[in-house]
Amino acid sequence: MALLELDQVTKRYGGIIAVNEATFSVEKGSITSLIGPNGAGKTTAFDTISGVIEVDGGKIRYAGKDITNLRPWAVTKLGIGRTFQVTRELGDMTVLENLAVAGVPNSFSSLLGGRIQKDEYDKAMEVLTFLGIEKLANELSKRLSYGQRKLLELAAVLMIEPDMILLDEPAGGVNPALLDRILDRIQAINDTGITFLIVEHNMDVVMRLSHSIVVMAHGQVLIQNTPEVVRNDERVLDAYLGEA
Amino acid sequence: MTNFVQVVILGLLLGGVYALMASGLTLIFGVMRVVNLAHAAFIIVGAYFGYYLYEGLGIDPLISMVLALPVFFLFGVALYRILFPRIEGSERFGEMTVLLTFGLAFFFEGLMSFFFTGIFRTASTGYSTDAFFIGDIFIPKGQLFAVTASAILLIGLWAFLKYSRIGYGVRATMQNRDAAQLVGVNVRSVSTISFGIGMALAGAAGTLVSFLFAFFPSRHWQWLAILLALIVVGGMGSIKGAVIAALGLAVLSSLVTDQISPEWAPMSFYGVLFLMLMIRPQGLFGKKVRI
Amino acid sequence: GGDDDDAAETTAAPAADTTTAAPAEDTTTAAPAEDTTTAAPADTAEPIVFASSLPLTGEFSGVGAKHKDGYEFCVEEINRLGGILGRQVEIVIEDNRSETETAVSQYERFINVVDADVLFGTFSSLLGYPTSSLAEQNGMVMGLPSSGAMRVWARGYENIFYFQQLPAELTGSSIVDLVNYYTETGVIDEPLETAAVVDADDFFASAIANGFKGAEFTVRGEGGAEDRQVSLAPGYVSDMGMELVYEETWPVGFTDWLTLANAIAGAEPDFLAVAVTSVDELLSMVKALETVDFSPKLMYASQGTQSEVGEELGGIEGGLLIHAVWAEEANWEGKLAGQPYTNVDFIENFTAAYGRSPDEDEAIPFALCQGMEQAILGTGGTDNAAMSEWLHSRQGDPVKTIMGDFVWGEDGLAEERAFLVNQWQDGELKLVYPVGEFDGTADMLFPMP
Amino acid sequence: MALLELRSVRAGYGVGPDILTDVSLDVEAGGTYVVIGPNGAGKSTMLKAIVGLLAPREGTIEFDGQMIGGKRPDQVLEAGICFVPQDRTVFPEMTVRENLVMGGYLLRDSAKVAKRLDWVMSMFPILEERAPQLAQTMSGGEQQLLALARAMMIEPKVLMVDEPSLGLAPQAADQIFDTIRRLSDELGVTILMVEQNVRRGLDLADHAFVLDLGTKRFEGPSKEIGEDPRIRDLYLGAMAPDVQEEGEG
Amino acid sequence: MTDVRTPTPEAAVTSSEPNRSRWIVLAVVLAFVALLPFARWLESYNYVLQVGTIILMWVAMASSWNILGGYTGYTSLGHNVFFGIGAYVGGMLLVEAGISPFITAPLAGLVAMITGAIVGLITFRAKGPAFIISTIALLLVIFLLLDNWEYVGGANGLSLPLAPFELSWVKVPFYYGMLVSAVLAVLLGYRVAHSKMGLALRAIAADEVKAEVAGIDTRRFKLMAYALSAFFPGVVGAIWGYSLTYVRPTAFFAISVAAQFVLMSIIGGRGTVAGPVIGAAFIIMLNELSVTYLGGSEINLAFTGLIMVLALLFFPLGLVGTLRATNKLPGWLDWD
Ligand SMILES: Nc1ncnc2c1ncn2[C@@H]1O[C@H](COP(=O)(O)OP(=O)(O)OP(=O)(O)O)[C@@H](O)[C@H]1O
Ligand SMILES: Nc1ncnc2c1ncn2[C@@H]1O[C@H](COP(=O)(O)OP(=O)(O)OP(=O)(O)O)[C@@H](O)[C@H]1O
Ligand SMILES: [Mg+2]
Ligand SMILES: [Mg+2]
Repeated sequence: MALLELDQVTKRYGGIIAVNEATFSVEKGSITSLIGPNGAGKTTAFDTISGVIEVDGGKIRYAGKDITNLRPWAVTKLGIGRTFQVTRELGDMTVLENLAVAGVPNSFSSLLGGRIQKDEYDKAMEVLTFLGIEKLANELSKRLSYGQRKLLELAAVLMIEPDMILLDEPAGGVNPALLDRILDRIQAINDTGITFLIVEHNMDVVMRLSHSIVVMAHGQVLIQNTPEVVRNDERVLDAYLGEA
Repeated sequence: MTNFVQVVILGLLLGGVYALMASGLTLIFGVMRVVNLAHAAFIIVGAYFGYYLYEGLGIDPLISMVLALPVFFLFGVALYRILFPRIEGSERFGEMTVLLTFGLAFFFEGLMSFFFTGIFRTASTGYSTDAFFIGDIFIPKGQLFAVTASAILLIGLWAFLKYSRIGYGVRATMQNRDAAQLVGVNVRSVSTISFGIGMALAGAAGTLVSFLFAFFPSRHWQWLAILLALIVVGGMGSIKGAVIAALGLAVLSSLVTDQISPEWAPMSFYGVLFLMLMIRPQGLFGKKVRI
Repeated sequence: GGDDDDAAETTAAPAADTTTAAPAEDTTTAAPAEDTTTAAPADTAEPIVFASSLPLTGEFSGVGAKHKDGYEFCVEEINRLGGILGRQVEIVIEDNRSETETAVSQYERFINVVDADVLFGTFSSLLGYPTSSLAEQNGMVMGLPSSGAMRVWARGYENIFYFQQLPAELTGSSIVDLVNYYTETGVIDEPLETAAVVDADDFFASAIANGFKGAEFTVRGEGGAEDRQVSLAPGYVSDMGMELVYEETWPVGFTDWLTLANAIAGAEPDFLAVAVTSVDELLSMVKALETVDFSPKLMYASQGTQSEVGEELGGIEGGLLIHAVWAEEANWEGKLAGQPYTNVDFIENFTAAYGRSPDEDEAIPFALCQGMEQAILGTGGTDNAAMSEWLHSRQGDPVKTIMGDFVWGEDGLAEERAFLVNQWQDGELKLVYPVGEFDGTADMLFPMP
Repeated sequence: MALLELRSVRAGYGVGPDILTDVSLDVEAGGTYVVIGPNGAGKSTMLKAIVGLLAPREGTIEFDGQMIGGKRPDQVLEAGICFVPQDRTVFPEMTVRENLVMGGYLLRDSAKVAKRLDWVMSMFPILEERAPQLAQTMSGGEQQLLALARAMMIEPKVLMVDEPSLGLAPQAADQIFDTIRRLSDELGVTILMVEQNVRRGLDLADHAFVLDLGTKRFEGPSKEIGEDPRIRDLYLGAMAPDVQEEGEG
Repeated sequence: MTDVRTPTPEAAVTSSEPNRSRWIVLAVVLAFVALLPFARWLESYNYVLQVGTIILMWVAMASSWNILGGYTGYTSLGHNVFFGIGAYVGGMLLVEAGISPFITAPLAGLVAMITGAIVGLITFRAKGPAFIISTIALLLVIFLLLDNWEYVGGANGLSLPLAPFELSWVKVPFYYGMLVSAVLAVLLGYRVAHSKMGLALRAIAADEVKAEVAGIDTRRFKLMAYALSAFFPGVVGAIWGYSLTYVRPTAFFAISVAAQFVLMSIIGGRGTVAGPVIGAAFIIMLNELSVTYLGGSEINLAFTGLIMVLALLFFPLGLVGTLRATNKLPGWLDWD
C-alpha cells in the first residue's frame, strides 16, 4: 500500500512551474529515490509534502489522510521527518539542543518540562556517536563544518523517530568513509519498517539503496520504476545521467 | 474639489521631504542591515547646521544643503570608522547596531541640548512663508523648493546606486557580505561610504527641516517614529518603496487632517503600517525571500 | 535677521539706562540686608536648601532651562541681599529629562537625601502632577510654576500652590475683557462674528481651548468623594458674541501644519485662538498661516511671549495676542529679603547678570521663589506645615511678587486676577491689556496686519 | 619557488581553539591540486585562511612573492586568487545576470565584463535561460552552478573551489569538472580544490593533500594517494574506489 | 579539532541547576533586598526604597521582555504598551470601583497578556527589523487610541487618589509589590529558560522554518511568548500608576520608555536569565548617578548615550553574555 501519494501536485512561481502536476507514490517500508537534474523540482516537492510551502493544486496523501497544505509541525507530528538540502541548523544552539528540539510538546506543559531528559540525552548521544560527531555535542551548531552540518541535519531527523523520512541530498559533502556507514544505517533503519524518500545526485548511493526510483525533470515526473528499469531508460539518460 | 486638489498637493510636498529623510534611513538599513535610530537625531544636527549658517552667515539653507552633503558625509565616515569596526563582523551585528545607534541618538541629543539649548528654532527665509498661487490653489515655495531639492538628491542617489561601480558594490554588500568580499568588494570601505551617504542625506534633509519646521534637539524621536513607519511600509531597504510610501502616506495624512481630524493623522502612518503587515508583511517593495 | 537686532537693541536700551542708576539703589537696598546679618551667623549657620527637578533635556527642555535660570537668579539675589534669616540659600537643580519616573525619584532624593528645606515645582503638568502628589504625601510645600489645569487643583491637596493668576480653563476670560475694552474704545471697528479654536492634544492646551469652546467635564472624586462636574459653558467665544465655526485638535508630533492652516483659512474665522503645548507648534502654525496667506482679524495664542518667537519669525508674528502672567511693563511691586523688590529691579538685575532681558519663563520661577522666601520669613523658619498654613492665610496680606500679589484659596489656586495680554508689534512684545494699570501699555493693533 | 606557499599556518575562529594546527604546503603554478579529508578536518578553514576570510594566527601565506596572510579577501582576489566557498554564496536579490556581472567587479572595464559574460553564459546555457531570474529563487544546484560560473568571470591565477560537485546533478557535475580541466589545460589556471567526491577529485587533480585534525597528513601524486591502503581505509571508505571499479568494470 | 566541553550526562541534563554555593550567594542577595525596608534608620530611607522600587519594577519588565526579545528573538520596541495598559486597568478599577491596584494588579497583568496575544497575531507577520518597527507602530497606535478615549480621561489621563498609607510607610507596599513581581518575573524567566518551551523559543529565534519542521507549533509558541512577556509589565504598570497617582498616555507610551526594555536586556545580556536583572539595576543606577552628578547640565544625556555606546563596544554580548564568553562569569550570576 502506498504510504505517501502525490496526486497532480503543482507549484508555480510566477512564470516558473517548479512542480508540474507531479504524481508519484512511496510504498510503505520502501526506500524510494527522487532524482532529476538541477532545478527539476525535487526540493520543491519536499517542501510541499512537509508543508513548508503551499501547493497551487493537487493533493498529497499520507497513510490515506489528506495532508495537503497542512502546517509543517502538524505534518511532522503525523510522522514525516525531513532534512534540508541547504542545511538549516539552529545556529545559536548546541548540537545537543538541536536534537532535543524534537521532544518539545506543543502545549503549555512545555513550560513545566525540564530542558533535556535523560532518555532524550541518551538517544541523542547514541545518534551523534553513530555519526561520529559526539564530541561536538556541546558545540554551537553554527560552528560546524559543512559536512558536520549535513550530519546534524540527518541526526535531527532521526531524533524525531518518524515513520517516514525525507532526505534531501544526504550524501552531499559527506566524507566517503563515513557515507558508507550512513548508508548501512539507513538500510538498517529501513529494515525496521521505516519508509524513506531520498533526493540524491550520487548515483552510487541511489542505486545501492533504492527499491524504487522517481525521476523528475522540469517539474514533471518522467517515470517511476525499479532501479534496473530506470538506469536503462533513454529519457533518464538524456535528461539526467548524461554520458556517465 | 479645489480644496481636495489643494490638500493633495500639500500632502505630496510634505511627502517629498519625508522621502528624503526616509531614504537615507532605508539606504543604511539596506546596505548594512543597520536600523539607524540616530538618523533623525542627525537630521536635527543638519537642521542646526542650516539654521546657524543662515542666522550667522546669511547662507540660504538651500545652499547649505549642498554644503551639508560633503560635511555630513565626512562626519558619517569618521563616525563609522570610530565605532563600527569593532562590531563589524560580529554575529549579533544587527541588534548591536540598534543599541549603538540608540546610544548615539542620546549622545547627540545631549550634545545638541548643551550647545544649542532646548530652545526651538526655525530659519525664516523669505520663501519659507511664501507661496505661488495658481488660481485658488497655492503652492508653498519653501516646500516646493525643498521637494525639488529632495528629488534631485534622490535621483542622484538612485542613479549612483544603479549605475556606478560602487553602487553595485553597495548592493552586493547589502545582500551578502561574504560573497561581496569574494568578488573583490572592499566591504569596509563600501559600508563606510554608504554610512557616509546615509549621513549626508540626513544632513541635507536637516537643512530643509531648518526652514520648514520648528525644531529643537529632542524633536528627533517623533520624526524617527514616522520615518520608521515609512521604511517598513515601503519595504525595508527599498529606496523606491520609501519614496512611494512617503508620498502616499503624507497625502493620506493630509486628507485625514483635512477631512477627519489632525488627531487621527498619525494613524495614517501607523494604521497603514499595521494593515500592511496583515496583507503584505514584507512591505510594498520588500521582496519575499525563498524560505 | 534685521528684526532680531532691533529687538536686542530695544530691550538692551532701557536696561542700560537703569543700570546707571543701579549702584546707588544697590547700596541702599544692600545696607539693611547687611544689618540683619550683623550677627554674622551666615557662615556658621546651615544654608537653607531649595531643590527642583527640571526638564533640562528632552521634550520640555526649552522652558525647563529658563526655569532653572529663574530659580537660580532668585537664589543669587537672596544671597546678595544677605540670605534668609541670616542663612545663606542654596538651590539644587537636577535634570529629569522630561521623564516622570526620573522626576519622581529626584524629588524623593531631594526630600530624603539632599534634605531640601523647600521644594520648588517643576515645569509641565506631565511632571508637575505626580511630583506634587509626592510633595503632598510628604507634607512638603510645593509651588507650581505651571500645571494650571483645574484637574490638578481638584485633588484636595493642602500643600501645593499655583503661581499664576488663573487656572488654564479661565485664560480666555482675559481675552473677553480685552475684546470688550477695545470694542468700546473703537479700536475694534469691525464686528467679530466667527471664531476658530485649535489646540494641541495636551493637558494644558486643551484646558485653555475648553474655556473658549465652553466644554464641560468631570473631575473624578478622590477616595469615594463625589465627582465634580465642571462647566465652562457657554464658553468665551460665545461670551464675545461669536460663532464657533471651526475647532480642531492636533496630536503630539504633528507636522502637517499647512493642511491645518489651509482648513482654518477655509473657515475664514474673524478670531482665531491657538492653544499650544510648546512654542515650536506656534511657530509652525504662524508660518503656515502666513504661507496660506490667511490672517484672522484677531488671533490669540496661549504661548509665545518668548524673545525667540520674534527672532525666529522675523516679523510675521505681528499682531499676535498672547496672554501673559508677567510682562516687562507691569511694574508690580514684589518683595525680597524683606525689602521691596519690584519687577523693574528684577528686569534690571537679571539683564545685568545674564546679558539678556528675562521673559515669563524666568519670571514665574522667580516669583515662585519670592513667595517661598516670604513664607520662610513669615513663619520664621522652614517648617513646611507652618509655611503651608501661612501661605493659605494671606487674605489681606498678600504675598508680593514681581508678578503681583498672590492670595491662595483652599485648593491652592490663586485668587483670580486677570492675565495680562501682550501683542507682538513690529518684532516687539507690547502689553496691550489691561490698559491704564501700568506705564507703557500700548494700543492694540487691529486688525492683524 | 612555489606560486602559493603556506608555512606553519595556525588558524581558528574568534576566540576559539586552533582549527589548523600546523599546515605547510606548496602549490606550483599551473598544477591541479585536490584536498581531501574527513568532515571537520579543516579543509574549508584552510581555504578561508588563504583567501583572507580568516586571519592566520601564526605562520605565513605567500602568494606570487607577496605575503597575503591577513589581507582582506578583495585584496587577495586582486592578487589573483579566486575562491568559491562551500556554502555557495550568491547575491540573493540580484538577478542571475547581475550576479555574473558582480563576478567581474574587479575588471572595471565594462566591455571586458560584457565579453566574459557572453563567454560564461555560452558555457552554462541554463544561466542564459535564467538570466533575469532572482538568484534566491533558483534551486540549490542552480545556485551552486551560478556561484561557480561567477568565479569564472575573471581569469585568476589560482582558482580555489570548495567541493565543485556539491549539489550538482551528474551531468552538471561533469560539465563543471570539464570546465575546470579546461581552465587548467587551456589557460594555465592553477587549481586548488576540496572534494568529498574523492574518486572524481583524484581523477581530475594531479596532486593531492590529505588533511586531518588540522594538519597535513599525506601528500603526493593523486594516483599514489588513491592507491595508498592507509589512506584508502581511513579517508576514502571502502566504497568509492570499489564502486568505481564496479561501475566502470 | 575544536575543543569542546566533554559532554557528560550530568553536564547536559543538569548543567542548568545552580550549585550550592550559588544558591547561598543568591539567597543572601535576595534576603538583603527583601529586608531593605526594615533598614528604617537609613537617612535616605524613602529615596532608597524609591530607587529600589524602580529597579525592581524594571527587573520585572526587562525579564519579561527577555522572554520575547531574548529567547524568541523578536525585539519589541513597544513593550511599554503593556506597562501602560496595566496602569490603566489598575487605575480605572481604582477610580470606578475603588479596588486597590495592589489587588487588581494580577488582573491588569491578565488584560495585558490577552492584549499581547492579540497584538502578536498581527505583528508576528513581520520579522526582524520590520517586526521591531511594527511594535513601535503598535505603541503609537495604542497611544493615539487612549489619547482620544475620553472614558479613560483622554489626553488628560486619569488622576488617582494618594495611597492611604502613612508617610513613613508609604513606600513599603510599593516596594514589596515590585519585589514580588520582580521575583516572579525572574522565576518565570528562569522557568522558560530551563523548560522545553525555552528550547522551542530559542529554536524559533534561530530558524523558524526549521523549528516548525522539527514539530514545533511556532505560531502557538510565539503567541505564548508574547502573552507571557506582557504579563508582568501589566502587573507592575498597575502598581506604578498608583504610585504616580497619575496615568496619562504621555507618561507611559514614550518611545524612550520602550527603549529601556531593550537597553536593559541587551546591556545585561539578552537571552540570559541574569542579564535583564543586571541590566535593569545598571541602567537605573546609571541614570540616577548621571542626573545627580551631571544633573545641572545637559551633558548628562550625552553621558548616558556614551556609556551605552561604550558598554556595547566593550561588552558586545551584554555584561553577562560577555563575561560568560570569556569564562569570567561568577557562578552566582550564571542562572542559565
Ligand atoms: N565559524 C566557525 N566558528 C568556529 N568553529 C568553526 C567554524 N567553522 C568551522 N569550525 C570548526 O572548524 C573545524 C573545521 O571546519 P572546516 O569547515 O574547515 O572543515 P572541513 O574540513 O571543511 O569539513 P567538511 O568536509 O565538513 O566541509 C570543525 O570542527 C568546525 O567545527
Ligand atoms: N521562490 C521561488 N521563486 C521562483 N522560482 C523558484 C522559487 N523556488 C524555486 N523556484 C524554481 O523552481 C525550480 C525547482 O526548484 P527545486 O529547488 O525544487 O529544484 P531541485 O530539483 O531541488 O534542484 P537541485 O537538484 O538543484 O536542488 C527551479 O527552477 C527554481 O528556480
Ligand atoms: Mg534541491
Ligand atoms: Mg568544508
